[in-house]
Amino acid sequence: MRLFPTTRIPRDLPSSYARPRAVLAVSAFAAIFSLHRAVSAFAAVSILLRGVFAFAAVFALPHADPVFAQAASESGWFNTDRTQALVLGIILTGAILLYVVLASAGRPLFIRKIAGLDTVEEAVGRATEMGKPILYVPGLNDMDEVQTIASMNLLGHLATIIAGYDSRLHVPVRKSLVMSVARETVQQSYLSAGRPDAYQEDDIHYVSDAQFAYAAAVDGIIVREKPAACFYLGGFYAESLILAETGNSIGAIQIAGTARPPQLPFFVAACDYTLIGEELFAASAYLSKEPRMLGSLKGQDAGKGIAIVFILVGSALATLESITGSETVREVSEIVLWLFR
Amino acid sequence: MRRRIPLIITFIIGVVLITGYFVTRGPFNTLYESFSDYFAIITVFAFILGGGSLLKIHLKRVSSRAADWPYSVVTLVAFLVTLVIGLFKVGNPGGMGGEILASGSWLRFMFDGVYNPLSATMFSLLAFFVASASYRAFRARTKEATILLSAAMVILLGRTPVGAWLTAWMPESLAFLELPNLANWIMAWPNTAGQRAIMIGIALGVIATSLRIILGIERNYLGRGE
Amino acid sequence: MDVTLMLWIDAALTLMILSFLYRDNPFYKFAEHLFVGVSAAYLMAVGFWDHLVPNLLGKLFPALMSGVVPGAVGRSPDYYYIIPAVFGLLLLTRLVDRWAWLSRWALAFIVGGAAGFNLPRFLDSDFIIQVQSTMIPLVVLDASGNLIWGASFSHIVLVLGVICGLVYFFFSVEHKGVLGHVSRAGIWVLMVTFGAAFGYTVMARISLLTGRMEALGAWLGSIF
Amino acid sequence: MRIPDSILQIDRRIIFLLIGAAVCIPLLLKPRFQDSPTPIVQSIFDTVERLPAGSRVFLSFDYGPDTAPELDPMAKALVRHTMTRDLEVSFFTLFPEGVGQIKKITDNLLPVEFPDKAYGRDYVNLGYKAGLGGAINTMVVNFRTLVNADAEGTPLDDLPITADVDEMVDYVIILSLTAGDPGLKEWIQFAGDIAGIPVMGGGTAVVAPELYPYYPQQLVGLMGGLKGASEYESALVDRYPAYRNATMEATMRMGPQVVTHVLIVLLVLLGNLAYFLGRAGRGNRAGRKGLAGRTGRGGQS
Repeated sequence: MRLFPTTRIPRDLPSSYARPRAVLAVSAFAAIFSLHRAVSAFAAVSILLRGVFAFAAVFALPHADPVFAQAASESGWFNTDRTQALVLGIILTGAILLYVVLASAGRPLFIRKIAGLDTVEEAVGRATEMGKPILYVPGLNDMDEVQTIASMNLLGHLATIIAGYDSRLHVPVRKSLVMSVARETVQQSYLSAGRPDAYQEDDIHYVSDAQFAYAAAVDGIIVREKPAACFYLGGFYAESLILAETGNSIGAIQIAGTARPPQLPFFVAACDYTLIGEELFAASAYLSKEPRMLGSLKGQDAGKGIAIVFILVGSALATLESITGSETVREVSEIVLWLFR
Repeated sequence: MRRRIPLIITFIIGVVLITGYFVTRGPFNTLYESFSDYFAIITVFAFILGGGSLLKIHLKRVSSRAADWPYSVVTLVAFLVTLVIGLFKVGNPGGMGGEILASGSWLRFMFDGVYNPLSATMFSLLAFFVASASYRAFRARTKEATILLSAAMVILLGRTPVGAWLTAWMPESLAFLELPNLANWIMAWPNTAGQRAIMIGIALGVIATSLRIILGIERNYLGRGE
Repeated sequence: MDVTLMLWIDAALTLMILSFLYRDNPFYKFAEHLFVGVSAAYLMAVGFWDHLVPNLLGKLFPALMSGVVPGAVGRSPDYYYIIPAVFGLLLLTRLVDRWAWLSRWALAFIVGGAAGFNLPRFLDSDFIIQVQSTMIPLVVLDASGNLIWGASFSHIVLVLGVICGLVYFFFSVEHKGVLGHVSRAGIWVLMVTFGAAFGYTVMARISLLTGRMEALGAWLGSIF
Repeated sequence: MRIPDSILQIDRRIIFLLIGAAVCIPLLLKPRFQDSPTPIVQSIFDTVERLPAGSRVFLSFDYGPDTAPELDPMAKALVRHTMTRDLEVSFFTLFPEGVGQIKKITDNLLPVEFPDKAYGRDYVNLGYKAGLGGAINTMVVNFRTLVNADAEGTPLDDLPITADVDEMVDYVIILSLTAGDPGLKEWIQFAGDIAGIPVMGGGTAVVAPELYPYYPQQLVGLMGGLKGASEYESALVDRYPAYRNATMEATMRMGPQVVTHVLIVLLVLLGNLAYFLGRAGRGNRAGRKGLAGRTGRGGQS
């Protein structure tokens, strides 16, 4: 999200999939029947099967074993408090899987512009021109957070671009594990870009596990190396503004993104572009334009659609109940809204 | 082989943990509940890689007399001294069995005397940076920026007694427009709406990304290509 | 440790970091490098004694660790903990070029674990419960059935705000026409959120500085 | 250079200097700004008021010295309130540094202000448990596997206050003072939502906005930052005037807050004024920040 819009960048993708939400479900099911046209149907089916197996495992394993099943009926192996979560989980993951399958079957998918990501190439080019490095900060979280994994995936894409430009990529990290993953990712990106020689292992280095020691060191790097572009992508805490303000003071292009809501306002205020929450997870799909990734993004949209529909129905029923005070409405809404307890 | 096995490991552990969330006991549940523990243990192994990287970078700077190399000596000495103090519990009144941060131990001194003031001061730099950032960013350039700025101003004033004083003249019927009330209303309603939309979006992002990881669609973290 | 000495060290380090606000300088560089060295080693040592010793060595070899880990005496080994030990060791294969590829197994374990651990958690707390808390009546009546304008308005703002915000995040549909307007409103909701959260946070940041200034005050007080 | 331009491109070090002065001067002069509680804070106070004497309360100090200036006043106000109401309090922390914060209460505040309250009977320190959110999960599933002794190693069964505590649900309410992860959010996710124990507490002004969405369904009440603390103090003083002099810590610290907040608002107004004057002078062209016009933004600004 960009606070201060500049020139519009033309969309480079067809909008063939921009249909009203209402027909979405119908078209999705219709799409299944057109699967036979798919060239890569086999790959698609294998993904679906894996997905089905994953959830079959969740469902069946405790019951498949007769001993398990008996124990389950006696003392409750399945946590019944989480039935709704299971059902909704199946619906959401089912929707995501469905679109992944459709996408890999060759269905064209539209993705809206995500401000900031179109600038990546420009920022890298500018750094090369100025002969300055690019700073990538993967956040404070360790590999046990999904947003750090998302950040590593983005680092991979970025490294591929940078490898083509011949500028230096500097990645100071707070967690040793993240360093390991980052090195693996960047090395492979340089390799696949045909520039294994440009990979410098020591440019991806561990600093300190302490939040503010890390912030102090990265601040030092910013003022001394004066990177042309700073990327802050991952899970950030209070240091977000310390880094972004220091980066701003040296005039670097700054692109940030985090799924830690408390830090979003500071990035929005101090950076040129900010990926807000879910946009961080979508960025990988956006940059790779890989059909299966775009498909899963569409599945996420279906999830938002489900959320919106339930919010509307739930509020409508609650309103009706509050106005009429009717017992019947309450019972109906309890049945309709069972999924959300 | 080198690539398939990691993907299989990811798939199995992912499915086992999800199962563990819904199953109340047995090996699945044990794994779900112990994951944080396991993770913390593996992290300690990773320290060897991290510490190695730290030593290598700074030793290299010292040996090549790179710019600012004397400061690398500071890091090296501080690191090694603290590490020895910490791992061997030097000066710990309870010896090797004593609590790691027992008061009077040398590590405790490192924490209270060095770590703490440095950490707190770095943190406090934010007081200056919120001011410089708001001065620069809160300009009514676009409609969006104006909304951002207005919300921030209402909260800034409403969070202090000055806000109450500024709008105390308002008649009783307009009490909801008094700055502290307006600030609380913004926090409780529009702010909640925005936070919720962001949270729901993030939840979906996490679900989809996790699923892509478990199914092996997203595998950049293992390195791309082969 | 001598209280006066502590006050002096505290004040000196505080001033060194604050000097960064003027510009980068040797004092800041010294403090920064000292901080990195001390904190990295400190957290490694704490990690070793807090996690590795009680949670791994204490679980696998309770008898051996009885002197160091309280409560380990007489406990039988918990063999589940071989799992992190194996993956931890696999991670270290990175140090040997020939076996470095094995470290991917450890990364796969961690990444798969992170995905499996977080998926249901976010589904439950951040998806289901947040949607559920937004299902509120748009019309609020008091006990005698009269409309409460203020509360009703607040509820409508919340419900519409969440929906507009969610529409902003739609990725696979072009934001034009009605959807474009709704998504624009969504951006405004997000802007109010960010402005509010920014303004709200200023207080915490000032508190931190107040704390540091009080420490400096204590140091000055000890001199004069 | 025109005046509006020089205001817009003011050296940020001047702003830093102003902020420094705005914090230091009130610290020296110590002005007092009285506050009154808002509903979200009042709700915590009322809940504590309503609990019958002897109710078991779980108070988690999920913060370290970094955020103590904001959260300590809340801790003190809550401890004073719960002790006055004769509730039985178990102290706990999910932060390793939280141990020191609990000690400040049990060593300095309780023996002095509540000499008749006894350790092990009226309050207990359950100490620090690692495992972040997972620790809460474990406590909810099986409390005693994680917590079987107090911080000193005394078995829970040997302490009258905890002898009957077998499960997390034996506590009527969970209070957390939150500085980040883990904190109230995790208490809500793993204990409140799952075991149905009411959760409330306080957070730094940074984490509080993220917690508002949980109120009032999943979170009974919330003290946000120093302001929340000062509101709780004023609620406490209203009800128990004896605390008028003892519990004004947060209220005292509000001085620098008021001045800096007003300063920032004035700076933003000044910036906007200069921006509009400058824009009028240049025929509305300037002001859009974009990659093309960025180069002039470098250096000290």
